[in-house]
Amino acid sequence: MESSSSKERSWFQHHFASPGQQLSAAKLGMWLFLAQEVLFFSGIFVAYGIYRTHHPEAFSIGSHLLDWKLGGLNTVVLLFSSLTAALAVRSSRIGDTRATSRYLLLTIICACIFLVVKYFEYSAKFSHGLLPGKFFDPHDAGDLPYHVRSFFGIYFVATGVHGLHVLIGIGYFIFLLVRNNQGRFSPAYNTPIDMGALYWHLVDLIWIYLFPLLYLID
Amino acid sequence: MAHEEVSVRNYVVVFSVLLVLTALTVAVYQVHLGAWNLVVAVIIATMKAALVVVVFMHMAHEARFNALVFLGSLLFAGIFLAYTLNDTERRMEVDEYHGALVDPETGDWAYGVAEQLSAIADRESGARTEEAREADLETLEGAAPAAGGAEELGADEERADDEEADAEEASDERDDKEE
Amino acid sequence: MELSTYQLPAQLSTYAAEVDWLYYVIFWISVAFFVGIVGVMGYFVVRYRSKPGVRAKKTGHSNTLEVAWTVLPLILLIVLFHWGFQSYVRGSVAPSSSLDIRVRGAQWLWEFRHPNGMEELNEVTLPVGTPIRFIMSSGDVLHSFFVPDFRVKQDVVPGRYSTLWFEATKTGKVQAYCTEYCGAPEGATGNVGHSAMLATLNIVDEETYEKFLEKGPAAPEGLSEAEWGKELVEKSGCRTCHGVDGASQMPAPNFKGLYMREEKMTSGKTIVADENYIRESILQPQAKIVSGYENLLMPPYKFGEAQLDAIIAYIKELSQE
Amino acid sequence: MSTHAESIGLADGTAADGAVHEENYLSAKGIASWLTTVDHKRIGIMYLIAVLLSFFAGGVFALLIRTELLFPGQTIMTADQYNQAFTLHGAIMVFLFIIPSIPAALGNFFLPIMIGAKDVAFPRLNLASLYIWCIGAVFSLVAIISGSVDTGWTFYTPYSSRASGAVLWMAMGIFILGFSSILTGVNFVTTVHKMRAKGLHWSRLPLFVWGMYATAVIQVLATPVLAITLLLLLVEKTTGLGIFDPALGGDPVLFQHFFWFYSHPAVYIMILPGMAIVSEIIAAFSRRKPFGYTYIALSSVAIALLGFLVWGHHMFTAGMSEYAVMVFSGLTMLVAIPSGVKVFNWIATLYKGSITLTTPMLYALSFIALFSIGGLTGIFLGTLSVDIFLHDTYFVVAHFHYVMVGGTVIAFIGGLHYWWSKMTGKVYSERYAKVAWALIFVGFNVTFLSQFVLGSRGMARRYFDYLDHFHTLHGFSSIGSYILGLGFVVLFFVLLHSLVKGEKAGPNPWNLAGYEWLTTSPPDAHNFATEFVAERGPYDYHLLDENIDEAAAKA
Repeated sequence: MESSSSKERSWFQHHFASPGQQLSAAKLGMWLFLAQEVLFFSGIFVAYGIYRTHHPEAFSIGSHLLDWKLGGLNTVVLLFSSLTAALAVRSSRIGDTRATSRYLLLTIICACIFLVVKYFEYSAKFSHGLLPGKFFDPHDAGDLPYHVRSFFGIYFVATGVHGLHVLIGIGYFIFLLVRNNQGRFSPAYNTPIDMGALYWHLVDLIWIYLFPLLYLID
Repeated sequence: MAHEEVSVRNYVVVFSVLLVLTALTVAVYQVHLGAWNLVVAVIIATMKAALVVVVFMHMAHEARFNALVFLGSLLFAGIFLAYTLNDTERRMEVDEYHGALVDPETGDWAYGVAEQLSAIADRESGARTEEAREADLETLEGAAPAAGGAEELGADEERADDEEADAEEASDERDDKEE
Repeated sequence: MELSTYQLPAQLSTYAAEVDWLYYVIFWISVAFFVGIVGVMGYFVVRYRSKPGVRAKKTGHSNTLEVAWTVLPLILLIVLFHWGFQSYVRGSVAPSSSLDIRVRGAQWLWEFRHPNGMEELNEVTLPVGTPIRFIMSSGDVLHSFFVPDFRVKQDVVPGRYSTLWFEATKTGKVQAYCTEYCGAPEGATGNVGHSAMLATLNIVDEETYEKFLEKGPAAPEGLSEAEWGKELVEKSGCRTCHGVDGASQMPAPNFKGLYMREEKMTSGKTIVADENYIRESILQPQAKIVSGYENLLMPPYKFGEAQLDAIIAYIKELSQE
Repeated sequence: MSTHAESIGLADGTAADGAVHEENYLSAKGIASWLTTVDHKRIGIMYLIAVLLSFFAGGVFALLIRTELLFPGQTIMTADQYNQAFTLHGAIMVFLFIIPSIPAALGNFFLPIMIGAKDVAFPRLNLASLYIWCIGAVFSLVAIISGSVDTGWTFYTPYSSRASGAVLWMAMGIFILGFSSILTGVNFVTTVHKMRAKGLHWSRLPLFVWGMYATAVIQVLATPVLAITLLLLLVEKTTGLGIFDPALGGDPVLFQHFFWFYSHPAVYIMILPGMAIVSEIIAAFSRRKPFGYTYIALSSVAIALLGFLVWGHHMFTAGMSEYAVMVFSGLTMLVAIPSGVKVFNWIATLYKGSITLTTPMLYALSFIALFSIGGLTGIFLGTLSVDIFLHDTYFVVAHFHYVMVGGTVIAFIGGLHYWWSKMTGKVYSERYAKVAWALIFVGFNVTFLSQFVLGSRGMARRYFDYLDHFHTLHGFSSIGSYILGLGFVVLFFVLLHSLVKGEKAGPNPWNLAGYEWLTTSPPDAHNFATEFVAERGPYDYHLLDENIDEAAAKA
């Protein structure tokens, strides 16, 4: 890998001793960023945990108001996008840039599907008055216990912040797609795709936990 | 990279295992296990998460420290949850008043929960004035088109189909205090 | 301000001595550690000042020393934790026989309610020598009830009850503070808000307390009896049903012109609304009801004698205008 | 590249006379070279200036508070203005000054040099962290100007969730400042792991690097919880979510759990860098390897990890369950042990050393004394029954000022003096710097020793006015704060004077053994003229002294 001329090695940061050191530094930096994201979402899971143990019946009623079929669909969509992200990394490592672009595009499409499904879910909720905070007014849902509003508060914060992370992921993957089509990535240098895939897998991880905890409270 | 490339087939196999586990989660949801539902759901989710981390995120070929960092963050998130629960769940155990929301003897609520009480009172009496709800509907309709079919919703079935607001009872004005 | 030692306020509750004892145990241990650390440091700095030609000795290391100054302080701290926790339990669990006083903290005032329903504002009269438990809740934001002389403190949380107990050992006035920040009114001058949210505990002996429960609190100084009556009427919510201007259509009898007016009772008899009738209608509203107001459910009010006289004086004054 | 021969290997201690126009990191001129730099040294300098400005702003609010409390009753401002003053003093000092101060300013500058690297792992991320800090500072400035942020730096709900809109701006500002801290943390952990020069295995790392590493671990793992707490507060203020506001079914004690889960590790983000600098200075001016090097290094990491278990001791009276109170008090006692180990090891380092009382050494010794008071009073507050009495009184104010000002700020100034010649290439005047130290030491102790007694006599915290029997002690405290303020002013003049008129400093003015003293001062744009290889430990003074003897013998 060292033989490539300096133009191709424009990606190499000179304060590193070797490209290997640069990649392992990037990996460690990314894992630290993922650890920070885990703790960021831990705040939401703790709020969920506290309020679910305090008001189990309100949470189960609230969860029944959610449509778990859409949630399940979203889970499958995200798992598939995780697969395509991993395949994108694999193909860019073996140098098949066309396959990489295909997989990157697939990941972006799946992420958009996820957001569209989310949009329908939200609009269904809005029309039934199940909104966060003081707008919570389930006019045609009869006598809901008071703390169902806490459930929907946490539901909207959790899925909202997660949706924001999906949005950020889409932006980054579009950036990767453009760079890949410009031929910037090669088996010697595909760190950005690797990092993007790591981030995307974490977003999928968060949803893997959010889906059963929010949608499937019996 | 040092190790040989993982074949596409491996990834697809892992993906299908993840789908099976998702289906399993939904299946377990149908079965009523009481408190165990949460435990089982979390276990299955953790198995899926472990699969994604180890295979998709190449944790197996990573430097050991990266795994330590990730598990460390889970540990600290767990500590945060455990100690906070240790507090919120174990109030009123030494002195039944200390931390109680409702007075154990007289049953009246602690002070400072006016909005909550008025909301509960509204809900019990089902009384909400017509215009307040209309106003809310406009703001919502403007915000998002009402979903087409009548979503099956909430407690009683037959109530869901008369979507229009004619049958709602009137209720006293809810004072949505603007912060 | 009365101090028990240079550092600590007077010990006026059974629990205070215990806290002070542990405070001074930790204090003297800390002084010992501090003097030791700074002393040895000072000595080394002087003894080993750099002299020309004298080289610093190569640093050795000794695991025994390291283990020593890890384990010994640990043992010391665990003992302190144990004492602290034991005494904390004694200080936080009220004896079952304690007198329950309801306390409501609100932005910048304390309201106390005795078991017989009588209420006091920013001041509470309590018997000496009996354990007293405050059952507290806040009407708006976080407050905290702190009595330095009793060494007790407990946050007053809105939406939740919290408790605090003490047993006063001496009679006299004891100062209480709010120690959880609760803001201040915009632009108001002078001492307002969190730093003005003070309360005074009048610790009195047993009989004065019994007598007090009947008589009720005295008029706050600077207010005439009628003015105090007006304040009590407004504060206790009478105005929600009773008008005072003689005109408005309020559901309950109007106070203006009420005094010495002839009223026809549901029982058919007509009586004169004199002082006894008004006092009785406040304490047991259902005893005599003027015809036409049968369906009005007035809750019984608990006022001390002095407070009843003040309300009657206010109604008299309204009737004379 | 400079051809500074002696800067490699062992400096022989004489000032580098030869090089007149040698190239260094300050040579590139022009604003653009500063604003778009990725050189960790320049970013460190820019952070230093930004951090000192916020320290000045926070200090002004502190003097306003103390002037208000000089006399009972209203002195210079109304009650809600006073509340804004102490809130802004707290928020600026904590979020804008003390958390980024040592890690981002001195840490950015010296961490790469002390591990022999050319730069931090992610230089662009480092610059991004500085810009994010600036954006956060602008948001906080908007909050300060636009109106009444009077919730205290802790933003306790339900007061903060019902307070005015300005709290929104301040919460967003601190939310953004949190990310700047996270990026610095990620950068430092990766740098220490991946960028160490050859021969620099973990047991040869300077203790400053250990301290920065432990701080960075906390910054990465704790700051996101502050971000989610402020995000939930913002969402609750705008949509009435009802997680923290009891009127809507929330639990205000839950907010305190969220807030202190970050804020207690944050106080270790503040003190660990201070300890890191003191380890360096004590070892340098006793000309010895620190006693129990591994114990000091591991106690930094122990503090970082244990720091996550003890946040409940801020909430003993908040209405927590008795079980949680017991657990937190027990664990708090554990976290006091590593701090003690460090102090004892520093003193053992002085034993049989050859001690020179330069200004940085004075600051390091006063750190040991003042931090010991801060630490020991922490034991008062960790013991349950005494904490119930002392919580939220001036005793707590004095405790954390002894740890934060007596600890971190004194160590920060000590570090500033210690590395001043290396950073700026100029020498400050020792005599006036010692005058400034004396003023600061006296002023600080007068201000806060009196507050210990105020607190133990029952004076509550955040009081705009006080009863008359507290007047004399408040008077002492206010006068002390003026002396402290004067001390800081004198200090900054001494340093500014040295910039303008100070004479040129050699690479190793005190003839020390640390790796940063091997390069020129100010250092080369890439830290070392050639590839740095660590042949000896950072504290091998005996090797250094032997070389000096040989050089003297040869000459």
